[in-house]
Amino acid sequence: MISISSTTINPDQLRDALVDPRAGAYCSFEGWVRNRNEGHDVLSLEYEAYEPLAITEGKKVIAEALQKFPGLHAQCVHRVGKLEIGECAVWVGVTSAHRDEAFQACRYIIDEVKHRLPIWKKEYYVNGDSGWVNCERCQSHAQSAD
Amino acid sequence: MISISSTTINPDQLRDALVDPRAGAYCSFEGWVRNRNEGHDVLSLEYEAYEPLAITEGKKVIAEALQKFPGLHAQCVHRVGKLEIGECAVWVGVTSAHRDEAFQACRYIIDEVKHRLPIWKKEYYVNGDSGWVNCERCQSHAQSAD
Amino acid sequence: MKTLTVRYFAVFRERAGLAEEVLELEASTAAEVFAATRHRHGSEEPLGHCKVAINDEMASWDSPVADGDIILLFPPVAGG
Amino acid sequence: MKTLTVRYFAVFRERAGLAEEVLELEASTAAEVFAATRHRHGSEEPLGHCKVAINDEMASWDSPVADGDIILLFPPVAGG
Repeated sequence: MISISSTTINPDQLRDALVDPRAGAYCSFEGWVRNRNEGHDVLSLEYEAYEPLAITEGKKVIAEALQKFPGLHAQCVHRVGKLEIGECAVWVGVTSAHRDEAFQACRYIIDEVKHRLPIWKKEYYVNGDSGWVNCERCQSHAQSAD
Repeated sequence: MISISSTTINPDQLRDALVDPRAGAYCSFEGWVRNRNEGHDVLSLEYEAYEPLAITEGKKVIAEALQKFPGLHAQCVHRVGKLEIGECAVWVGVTSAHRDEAFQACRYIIDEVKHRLPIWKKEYYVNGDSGWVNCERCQSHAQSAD
Repeated sequence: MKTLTVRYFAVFRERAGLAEEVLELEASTAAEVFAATRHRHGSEEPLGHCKVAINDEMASWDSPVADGDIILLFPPVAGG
Repeated sequence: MKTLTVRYFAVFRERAGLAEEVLELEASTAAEVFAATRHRHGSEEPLGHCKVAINDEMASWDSPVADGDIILLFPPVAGG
Protein backbone atom coordinates (compact mmCIF):
# COMPACT_ATOMS: atom_id res chain seq x y z
CA MET A 1 0.00 0.00 0.00
CA ILE A 2 2.70 2.50 0.99
CA SER A 3 6.44 2.28 1.04
CA ILE A 4 9.50 4.44 1.54
CA SER A 5 12.26 3.89 -0.98
CA SER A 6 15.87 4.95 -1.02
CA THR A 7 16.26 3.95 -4.68
CA THR A 8 14.75 5.19 -7.94
CA ILE A 9 10.98 4.83 -8.20
CA ASN A 10 9.86 2.71 -11.15
CA PRO A 11 6.34 3.92 -12.13
CA ASP A 12 5.95 1.32 -14.85
CA GLN A 13 6.41 -1.60 -12.49
CA LEU A 14 4.20 0.01 -9.84
CA ARG A 15 1.43 0.55 -12.37
CA ASP A 16 1.51 -3.07 -13.46
CA ALA A 17 0.94 -4.18 -9.87
CA LEU A 18 -2.45 -2.40 -9.86
CA VAL A 19 -3.83 -4.17 -12.92
CA ASP A 20 -7.27 -5.69 -12.31
CA PRO A 21 -9.85 -6.91 -14.83
CA ARG A 22 -12.53 -4.91 -12.99
CA ALA A 23 -10.56 -1.66 -13.38
CA GLY A 24 -11.74 0.79 -16.02
CA ALA A 25 -9.68 3.71 -14.76
CA TYR A 26 -6.13 4.25 -13.61
CA CYS A 27 -4.94 7.60 -12.31
CA SER A 28 -1.38 8.26 -11.25
CA PHE A 29 0.45 11.22 -9.82
CA GLU A 30 4.17 11.81 -9.58
CA GLY A 31 5.97 14.58 -7.79
CA TRP A 32 9.17 15.46 -9.63
CA VAL A 33 12.11 17.48 -8.37
CA ARG A 34 11.95 20.76 -10.25
CA ASN A 35 14.64 23.30 -10.84
CA ARG A 36 12.94 26.19 -9.05
CA ASN A 37 11.02 26.57 -5.82
CA GLU A 38 9.70 29.83 -4.42
CA GLY A 39 12.15 31.90 -6.41
CA HIS A 40 15.23 29.81 -5.72
CA ASP A 41 17.23 27.87 -8.31
CA VAL A 42 17.31 24.36 -6.95
CA LEU A 43 20.26 22.06 -7.58
CA SER A 44 19.08 18.94 -5.75
CA LEU A 45 17.19 17.95 -2.68
CA GLU A 46 17.12 15.50 0.11
CA TYR A 47 14.16 13.80 1.75
CA GLU A 48 14.18 12.47 5.25
CA ALA A 49 11.37 10.31 6.59
CA TYR A 50 10.60 8.78 9.91
CA GLU A 51 9.66 5.51 8.34
CA PRO A 52 7.64 3.72 11.08
CA LEU A 53 5.15 6.57 11.37
CA ALA A 54 5.24 7.46 7.68
CA ILE A 55 4.08 3.92 6.94
CA THR A 56 1.40 3.91 9.67
CA GLU A 57 0.04 7.29 8.60
CA GLY A 58 0.32 6.44 4.89
CA LYS A 59 -1.75 3.30 5.36
CA LYS A 60 -4.44 5.36 7.08
CA VAL A 61 -4.45 7.87 4.22
CA ILE A 62 -4.86 5.14 1.61
CA ALA A 63 -7.62 3.40 3.55
CA GLU A 64 -9.45 6.73 3.90
CA ALA A 65 -9.09 7.44 0.18
CA LEU A 66 -10.52 4.07 -0.84
CA GLN A 67 -13.39 4.50 1.58
CA LYS A 68 -14.29 8.05 0.53
CA PHE A 69 -13.91 7.36 -3.20
CA PRO A 70 -14.52 3.65 -3.62
CA GLY A 71 -11.72 2.29 -5.74
CA LEU A 72 -10.04 -1.03 -6.26
CA HIS A 73 -6.37 -0.54 -5.45
CA ALA A 74 -4.15 2.33 -4.36
CA GLN A 75 -0.47 2.55 -3.73
CA CYS A 76 2.06 5.19 -2.80
CA VAL A 77 5.84 5.23 -2.77
CA HIS A 78 7.90 8.09 -1.34
CA ARG A 79 11.59 8.52 -1.95
CA VAL A 80 14.15 9.38 0.70
CA GLY A 81 17.77 10.44 0.31
CA LYS A 82 19.37 12.74 -2.21
CA LEU A 83 17.47 13.45 -5.44
CA GLU A 84 18.47 15.31 -8.58
CA ILE A 85 16.29 17.56 -10.79
CA GLY A 86 13.73 15.50 -12.71
CA GLU A 87 13.76 12.56 -10.33
CA CYS A 88 10.49 11.18 -9.02
CA ALA A 89 10.06 12.01 -5.33
CA VAL A 90 6.64 10.50 -4.82
CA TRP A 91 4.36 8.26 -6.82
CA VAL A 92 0.66 7.56 -6.28
CA GLY A 93 -1.44 5.16 -8.34
CA VAL A 94 -5.13 4.30 -8.05
CA THR A 95 -7.39 1.97 -10.00
CA SER A 96 -11.17 1.95 -9.90
CA ALA A 97 -14.14 0.95 -12.02
CA HIS A 98 -14.81 4.55 -13.10
CA ARG A 99 -12.59 7.55 -13.55
CA ASP A 100 -14.11 9.91 -11.01
CA GLU A 101 -13.08 7.77 -8.05
CA ALA A 102 -9.59 7.20 -9.45
CA PHE A 103 -8.93 10.93 -9.85
CA GLN A 104 -10.39 11.85 -6.47
CA ALA A 105 -8.68 9.10 -4.51
CA CYS A 106 -5.34 9.87 -6.16
CA ARG A 107 -5.68 13.55 -5.35
CA TYR A 108 -6.72 12.83 -1.79
CA ILE A 109 -3.73 10.58 -1.22
CA ILE A 110 -1.11 13.02 -2.48
CA ASP A 111 -2.68 15.93 -0.58
CA GLU A 112 -2.78 14.04 2.69
CA VAL A 113 0.65 12.48 2.23
CA LYS A 114 2.12 15.95 1.86
CA HIS A 115 0.45 17.22 5.00
CA ARG A 116 0.44 14.29 7.38
CA LEU A 117 3.42 12.02 6.84
CA PRO A 118 6.59 12.70 8.84
CA ILE A 119 8.71 13.48 5.80
CA TRP A 120 10.98 16.49 5.42
CA LYS A 121 12.60 18.09 2.43
CA LYS A 122 15.88 19.96 2.37
CA GLU A 123 16.67 21.94 -0.76
CA TYR A 124 20.18 22.63 -2.00
CA TYR A 125 20.37 25.81 -4.08
CA VAL A 126 22.56 26.77 -7.01
CA ASN A 127 23.99 29.64 -4.93
CA GLY A 128 25.35 27.21 -2.33
CA ASP A 129 22.64 27.76 0.29
CA SER A 130 20.32 25.10 1.55
CA GLY A 131 17.09 25.10 3.52
CA TRP A 132 14.38 22.93 4.98
CA VAL A 133 11.10 23.48 3.13
CA ASN A 134 8.15 24.84 5.17
CA CYS A 135 10.49 25.64 8.04
CA GLU A 136 11.05 29.34 7.59
CA ARG A 137 9.17 30.12 10.75
CA CYS A 138 10.97 27.59 12.89
CA GLN A 139 14.27 28.65 11.34
CA SER A 140 13.74 32.35 11.92
CA HIS A 141 12.49 31.75 15.42
CA ALA A 142 15.46 29.51 15.95
CA GLN A 143 17.76 32.32 14.93
CA SER A 144 16.03 34.92 17.08
CA ALA A 145 16.14 32.50 19.99
CA ASP A 146 19.94 32.30 19.79
CA MET B 1 -0.15 16.35 -28.59
CA ILE B 2 -2.77 13.79 -29.59
CA SER B 3 -2.58 10.63 -31.60
CA ILE B 4 -4.66 7.63 -32.58
CA SER B 5 -2.89 4.32 -32.29
CA SER B 6 -3.75 0.89 -33.63
CA THR B 7 -1.05 -0.74 -31.51
CA THR B 8 -0.50 -1.17 -27.76
CA ILE B 9 -0.09 2.09 -25.83
CA ASN B 10 3.20 2.34 -23.95
CA PRO B 11 2.61 4.64 -20.94
CA ASP B 12 6.20 4.50 -19.82
CA GLN B 13 7.56 5.86 -23.07
CA LEU B 14 4.83 8.50 -23.29
CA ARG B 15 5.58 9.68 -19.76
CA ASP B 16 9.27 10.08 -20.53
CA ALA B 17 8.43 12.39 -23.42
CA LEU B 18 6.84 14.86 -20.97
CA VAL B 19 9.90 15.20 -18.73
CA ASP B 20 10.85 18.83 -18.11
CA PRO B 21 13.16 20.32 -15.43
CA ARG B 22 10.45 22.89 -14.64
CA ALA B 23 7.89 20.18 -13.95
CA GLY B 24 7.06 19.44 -10.32
CA ALA B 25 3.92 17.45 -11.04
CA TYR B 26 2.92 14.73 -13.45
CA CYS B 27 -0.62 13.38 -13.60
CA SER B 28 -1.68 10.60 -15.89
CA PHE B 29 -4.93 8.85 -16.61
CA GLU B 30 -5.53 5.59 -18.40
CA GLY B 31 -8.81 4.06 -19.47
CA TRP B 32 -8.61 0.28 -19.30
CA VAL B 33 -10.95 -2.26 -20.83
CA ARG B 34 -12.84 -3.78 -17.94
CA ASN B 35 -14.73 -7.03 -17.76
CA ARG B 36 -18.15 -5.53 -16.99
CA ASN B 37 -20.11 -2.59 -18.28
CA GLU B 38 -23.65 -1.67 -17.29
CA GLY B 39 -24.41 -5.18 -16.11
CA HIS B 40 -22.91 -7.02 -19.07
CA ASP B 41 -19.91 -9.35 -18.96
CA VAL B 42 -17.55 -7.93 -21.54
CA LEU B 43 -15.22 -10.16 -23.54
CA SER B 44 -13.44 -7.56 -25.64
CA LEU B 45 -14.15 -4.34 -27.44
CA GLU B 46 -13.42 -2.45 -30.55
CA TYR B 47 -12.82 1.25 -31.03
CA GLU B 48 -13.42 3.07 -34.25
CA ALA B 49 -12.26 6.64 -34.78
CA TYR B 50 -12.62 9.13 -37.54
CA GLU B 51 -9.01 10.12 -37.29
CA PRO B 52 -8.86 13.49 -39.12
CA LEU B 53 -11.50 15.05 -36.87
CA ALA B 54 -10.42 13.15 -33.75
CA ILE B 55 -7.00 14.77 -34.14
CA THR B 56 -8.38 18.25 -34.85
CA GLU B 57 -10.77 18.11 -31.92
CA GLY B 58 -8.19 16.49 -29.65
CA LYS B 59 -5.73 19.31 -30.33
CA LYS B 60 -8.39 21.83 -29.37
CA VAL B 61 -9.13 19.97 -26.15
CA ILE B 62 -5.47 19.90 -25.16
CA ALA B 63 -4.97 23.57 -25.98
CA GLU B 64 -8.03 24.45 -23.89
CA ALA B 65 -6.78 22.36 -20.98
CA LEU B 66 -3.37 24.02 -20.94
CA GLN B 67 -5.00 27.43 -21.14
CA LYS B 68 -7.54 26.85 -18.37
CA PHE B 69 -5.06 25.10 -16.06
CA PRO B 70 -1.65 26.41 -17.05
CA GLY B 71 0.62 23.44 -17.43
CA LEU B 72 3.77 22.61 -19.30
CA HIS B 73 2.98 19.66 -21.54
CA ALA B 74 -0.02 17.48 -22.23
CA GLN B 75 -0.49 14.50 -24.44
CA CYS B 76 -3.22 12.03 -25.27
CA VAL B 77 -3.22 8.75 -27.18
CA HIS B 78 -6.39 6.84 -28.05
CA ARG B 79 -6.42 3.27 -29.26
CA VAL B 80 -8.46 1.96 -32.16
CA GLY B 81 -9.14 -1.60 -33.21
CA LYS B 82 -9.86 -4.68 -31.13
CA LEU B 83 -8.87 -4.60 -27.44
CA GLU B 84 -8.89 -7.29 -24.79
CA ILE B 85 -9.75 -6.94 -21.07
CA GLY B 86 -7.04 -5.00 -19.24
CA GLU B 87 -5.68 -3.23 -22.30
CA CYS B 88 -5.19 0.51 -22.24
CA ALA B 89 -7.78 2.24 -24.45
CA VAL B 90 -6.75 5.82 -23.78
CA TRP B 91 -3.83 7.51 -22.10
CA VAL B 92 -3.54 11.14 -20.95
CA GLY B 93 -0.45 12.68 -19.38
CA VAL B 94 0.11 16.23 -18.13
CA THR B 95 3.08 17.94 -16.53
CA SER B 96 3.00 21.28 -14.71
CA ALA B 97 4.90 23.18 -12.06
CA HIS B 98 2.32 22.37 -9.37
CA ARG B 99 -0.05 19.48 -8.87
CA ASP B 100 -3.37 21.28 -8.99
CA GLU B 101 -2.98 22.19 -12.65
CA ALA B 102 -1.75 18.74 -13.59
CA PHE B 103 -4.78 17.03 -12.02
CA GLN B 104 -7.28 19.49 -13.43
CA ALA B 105 -5.86 19.57 -16.95
CA CYS B 106 -5.67 15.78 -17.04
CA ARG B 107 -9.26 15.46 -15.91
CA TYR B 108 -10.43 18.08 -18.37
CA ILE B 109 -8.74 16.31 -21.26
CA ILE B 110 -10.20 12.87 -20.57
CA ASP B 111 -13.69 14.29 -19.95
CA GLU B 112 -13.69 16.28 -23.18
CA VAL B 113 -12.06 13.51 -25.21
CA LYS B 114 -14.86 11.18 -24.18
CA HIS B 115 -17.56 13.65 -25.15
CA ARG B 116 -16.22 15.42 -28.19
CA LEU B 117 -13.96 13.20 -30.25
CA PRO B 118 -15.51 11.14 -33.05
CA ILE B 119 -14.64 7.79 -31.50
CA TRP B 120 -17.02 4.89 -31.04
CA LYS B 121 -16.88 1.78 -28.91
CA LYS B 122 -18.42 -1.58 -29.69
CA GLU B 123 -18.56 -4.11 -26.89
CA TYR B 124 -18.51 -7.86 -27.43
CA TYR B 125 -20.21 -9.73 -24.60
CA VAL B 126 -19.58 -13.11 -23.07
CA ASN B 127 -23.08 -14.23 -24.12
CA GLY B 128 -22.26 -13.65 -27.78
CA ASP B 129 -24.08 -10.32 -28.18
CA SER B 130 -22.42 -7.09 -29.10
CA GLY B 131 -23.43 -3.46 -28.95
CA TRP B 132 -22.33 0.07 -29.63
CA VAL B 133 -21.91 1.98 -26.37
CA ASN B 134 -24.14 5.04 -25.83
CA CYS B 135 -26.24 4.03 -28.80
CA GLU B 136 -29.21 2.42 -27.14
CA ARG B 137 -31.49 5.19 -28.24
CA CYS B 138 -30.39 5.17 -31.84
CA GLN B 139 -30.48 1.37 -31.83
CA SER B 140 -33.97 1.12 -30.37
CA HIS B 141 -35.26 3.83 -32.69
CA ALA B 142 -33.52 2.04 -35.49
CA GLN B 143 -35.38 -1.14 -34.63
CA SER B 144 -38.73 0.58 -34.28
CA ALA B 145 -38.11 2.32 -37.59
CA ASP B 146 -37.70 -1.01 -39.37
CA MET C 1 -31.01 19.43 -56.13
CA LYS C 2 -27.58 19.13 -54.59
CA THR C 3 -25.03 16.40 -55.04
CA LEU C 4 -23.89 15.41 -51.54
CA THR C 5 -21.54 12.73 -50.33
CA VAL C 6 -22.87 11.22 -47.10
CA ARG C 7 -20.60 9.14 -44.87
CA TYR C 8 -21.86 6.85 -42.12
CA PHE C 9 -19.85 5.89 -39.06
CA ALA C 10 -19.94 3.07 -36.52
CA VAL C 11 -23.50 1.88 -35.86
CA PHE C 12 -24.79 4.07 -38.69
CA ARG C 13 -22.44 2.39 -41.13
CA GLU C 14 -23.42 -1.02 -39.86
CA ARG C 15 -27.10 -0.28 -40.23
CA ALA C 16 -26.69 1.36 -43.63
CA GLY C 17 -24.52 -1.51 -44.81
CA LEU C 18 -22.29 1.01 -46.51
CA ALA C 19 -19.73 3.62 -45.45
CA GLU C 20 -20.45 6.28 -48.03
CA GLU C 21 -22.81 7.15 -50.83
CA VAL C 22 -23.36 10.03 -53.19
CA LEU C 23 -26.91 11.34 -53.16
CA GLU C 24 -28.98 13.92 -55.00
CA LEU C 25 -30.96 15.72 -52.29
CA GLU C 26 -33.11 18.82 -51.83
CA ALA C 27 -31.65 19.31 -48.32
CA SER C 28 -30.59 22.80 -47.26
CA THR C 29 -29.29 21.94 -43.74
CA ALA C 30 -27.39 19.10 -42.10
CA ALA C 31 -30.57 18.17 -40.22
CA GLU C 32 -32.38 17.70 -43.52
CA VAL C 33 -29.62 15.41 -44.78
CA PHE C 34 -29.96 13.42 -41.57
CA ALA C 35 -33.73 13.15 -42.06
CA ALA C 36 -33.41 12.23 -45.71
CA THR C 37 -31.04 9.36 -44.89
CA ARG C 38 -33.01 7.98 -41.95
CA HIS C 39 -33.74 4.78 -43.89
CA ARG C 40 -29.97 4.22 -43.84
CA HIS C 41 -28.78 5.23 -40.33
CA GLY C 42 -32.07 4.45 -38.58
CA SER C 43 -31.74 7.18 -35.94
CA GLU C 44 -34.77 9.28 -35.05
CA GLU C 45 -33.14 12.17 -33.29
CA PRO C 46 -30.64 14.40 -35.07
CA LEU C 47 -30.63 17.00 -32.31
CA GLY C 48 -29.91 14.46 -29.60
CA HIS C 49 -26.54 12.94 -29.01
CA CYS C 50 -25.51 12.54 -32.63
CA LYS C 51 -23.04 14.89 -34.29
CA VAL C 52 -22.40 16.07 -37.80
CA ALA C 53 -19.39 17.34 -39.68
CA ILE C 54 -19.30 19.02 -43.06
CA ASN C 55 -16.14 18.75 -45.14
CA ASP C 56 -14.13 17.60 -42.13
CA GLU C 57 -15.27 20.40 -39.84
CA MET C 58 -17.61 19.85 -36.92
CA ALA C 59 -20.93 21.51 -37.74
CA SER C 60 -24.33 21.99 -36.15
CA TRP C 61 -27.58 20.51 -37.36
CA ASP C 62 -28.75 23.83 -38.75
CA SER C 63 -25.54 24.38 -40.73
CA PRO C 64 -26.29 24.90 -44.44
CA VAL C 65 -25.11 22.31 -46.93
CA ALA C 66 -23.86 23.20 -50.39
CA ASP C 67 -23.56 21.28 -53.61
CA GLY C 68 -20.53 19.00 -53.45
CA ASP C 69 -20.31 18.93 -49.64
CA ILE C 70 -19.26 15.83 -47.77
CA ILE C 71 -21.59 15.22 -44.81
CA LEU C 72 -20.28 13.00 -42.00
CA LEU C 73 -22.97 11.49 -39.78
CA PHE C 74 -21.69 10.53 -36.34
CA PRO C 75 -23.67 8.43 -33.88
CA PRO C 76 -23.20 9.18 -30.15
CA VAL C 77 -19.51 9.09 -29.37
CA ALA C 78 -17.97 6.85 -26.72
CA GLY C 79 -14.26 7.41 -26.52
CA GLY C 80 -12.12 6.61 -23.52
CA MET D 1 10.73 13.94 37.57
CA LYS D 2 10.27 11.72 34.53
CA THR D 3 12.89 10.04 32.44
CA LEU D 4 12.01 10.82 28.81
CA THR D 5 13.77 10.03 25.55
CA VAL D 6 13.47 12.96 23.15
CA ARG D 7 14.16 12.51 19.44
CA TYR D 8 14.76 15.39 17.05
CA PHE D 9 14.08 15.21 13.31
CA ALA D 10 15.26 17.10 10.24
CA VAL D 11 15.91 20.79 11.05
CA PHE D 12 15.42 20.11 14.75
CA ARG D 13 18.13 17.44 14.70
CA GLU D 14 20.44 19.74 12.77
CA ARG D 15 19.94 22.57 15.23
CA ALA D 16 20.22 20.32 18.27
CA GLY D 17 23.34 18.69 16.87
CA LEU D 18 22.01 15.35 18.06
CA ALA D 19 19.26 12.94 17.10
CA GLU D 20 18.22 11.77 20.52
CA GLU D 21 18.82 12.37 24.19
CA VAL D 22 17.51 11.07 27.49
CA LEU D 23 16.32 13.81 29.81
CA GLU D 24 14.99 14.12 33.33
CA LEU D 25 12.05 16.51 33.06
CA GLU D 26 9.11 17.77 35.11
CA ALA D 27 6.94 17.90 31.97
CA SER D 28 3.40 16.54 32.09
CA THR D 29 2.41 17.16 28.45
CA ALA D 30 4.07 16.95 25.05
CA ALA D 31 3.90 20.75 24.85
CA GLU D 32 5.94 21.02 28.02
CA VAL D 33 8.58 18.69 26.59
CA PHE D 34 8.70 20.89 23.52
CA ALA D 35 9.12 24.00 25.66
CA ALA D 36 11.76 22.38 27.88
CA THR D 37 13.87 21.43 24.84
CA ARG D 38 13.57 24.77 23.04
CA HIS D 39 17.31 25.39 23.50
CA ARG D 40 17.80 22.29 21.32
CA HIS D 41 15.22 22.52 18.50
CA GLY D 42 14.99 26.32 18.52
CA SER D 43 11.31 26.49 17.53
CA GLU D 44 9.02 28.93 19.31
CA GLU D 45 5.68 27.54 18.38
CA PRO D 46 4.63 24.03 19.43
CA LEU D 47 0.99 24.57 18.43
CA GLY D 48 1.90 25.78 14.97
CA HIS D 49 2.92 23.51 12.16
CA CYS D 50 5.05 21.15 14.17
CA LYS D 51 3.87 17.68 15.18
CA VAL D 52 4.63 15.31 18.00
CA ALA D 53 4.50 11.56 18.44
CA ILE D 54 4.72 9.58 21.66
CA ASN D 55 6.03 6.00 21.51
CA ASP D 56 5.57 5.88 17.73
CA GLU D 57 1.98 7.13 17.79
CA MET D 58 0.97 10.54 16.55
CA ALA D 59 -0.09 12.64 19.54
CA SER D 60 -1.35 16.12 20.26
CA TRP D 61 0.49 18.78 22.19
CA ASP D 62 -1.72 18.35 25.23
CA SER D 63 -1.16 14.57 25.33
CA PRO D 64 0.23 13.48 28.71
CA VAL D 65 3.73 12.07 28.90
CA ALA D 66 4.70 9.27 31.24
CA ASP D 67 7.97 8.11 32.70
CA GLY D 68 9.92 6.16 30.09
CA ASP D 69 8.06 7.64 27.07
CA ILE D 70 9.83 8.37 23.81
CA ILE D 71 8.85 11.81 22.50
CA LEU D 72 9.39 12.47 18.79
CA LEU D 73 9.57 16.13 17.83
CA PHE D 74 8.69 16.76 14.19
CA PRO D 75 9.27 20.08 12.43
CA PRO D 76 6.75 21.10 9.72
CA VAL D 77 6.48 18.25 7.22
CA ALA D 78 7.10 18.66 3.51
CA GLY D 79 6.56 15.41 1.71
CA GLY D 80 5.80 15.04 -1.99
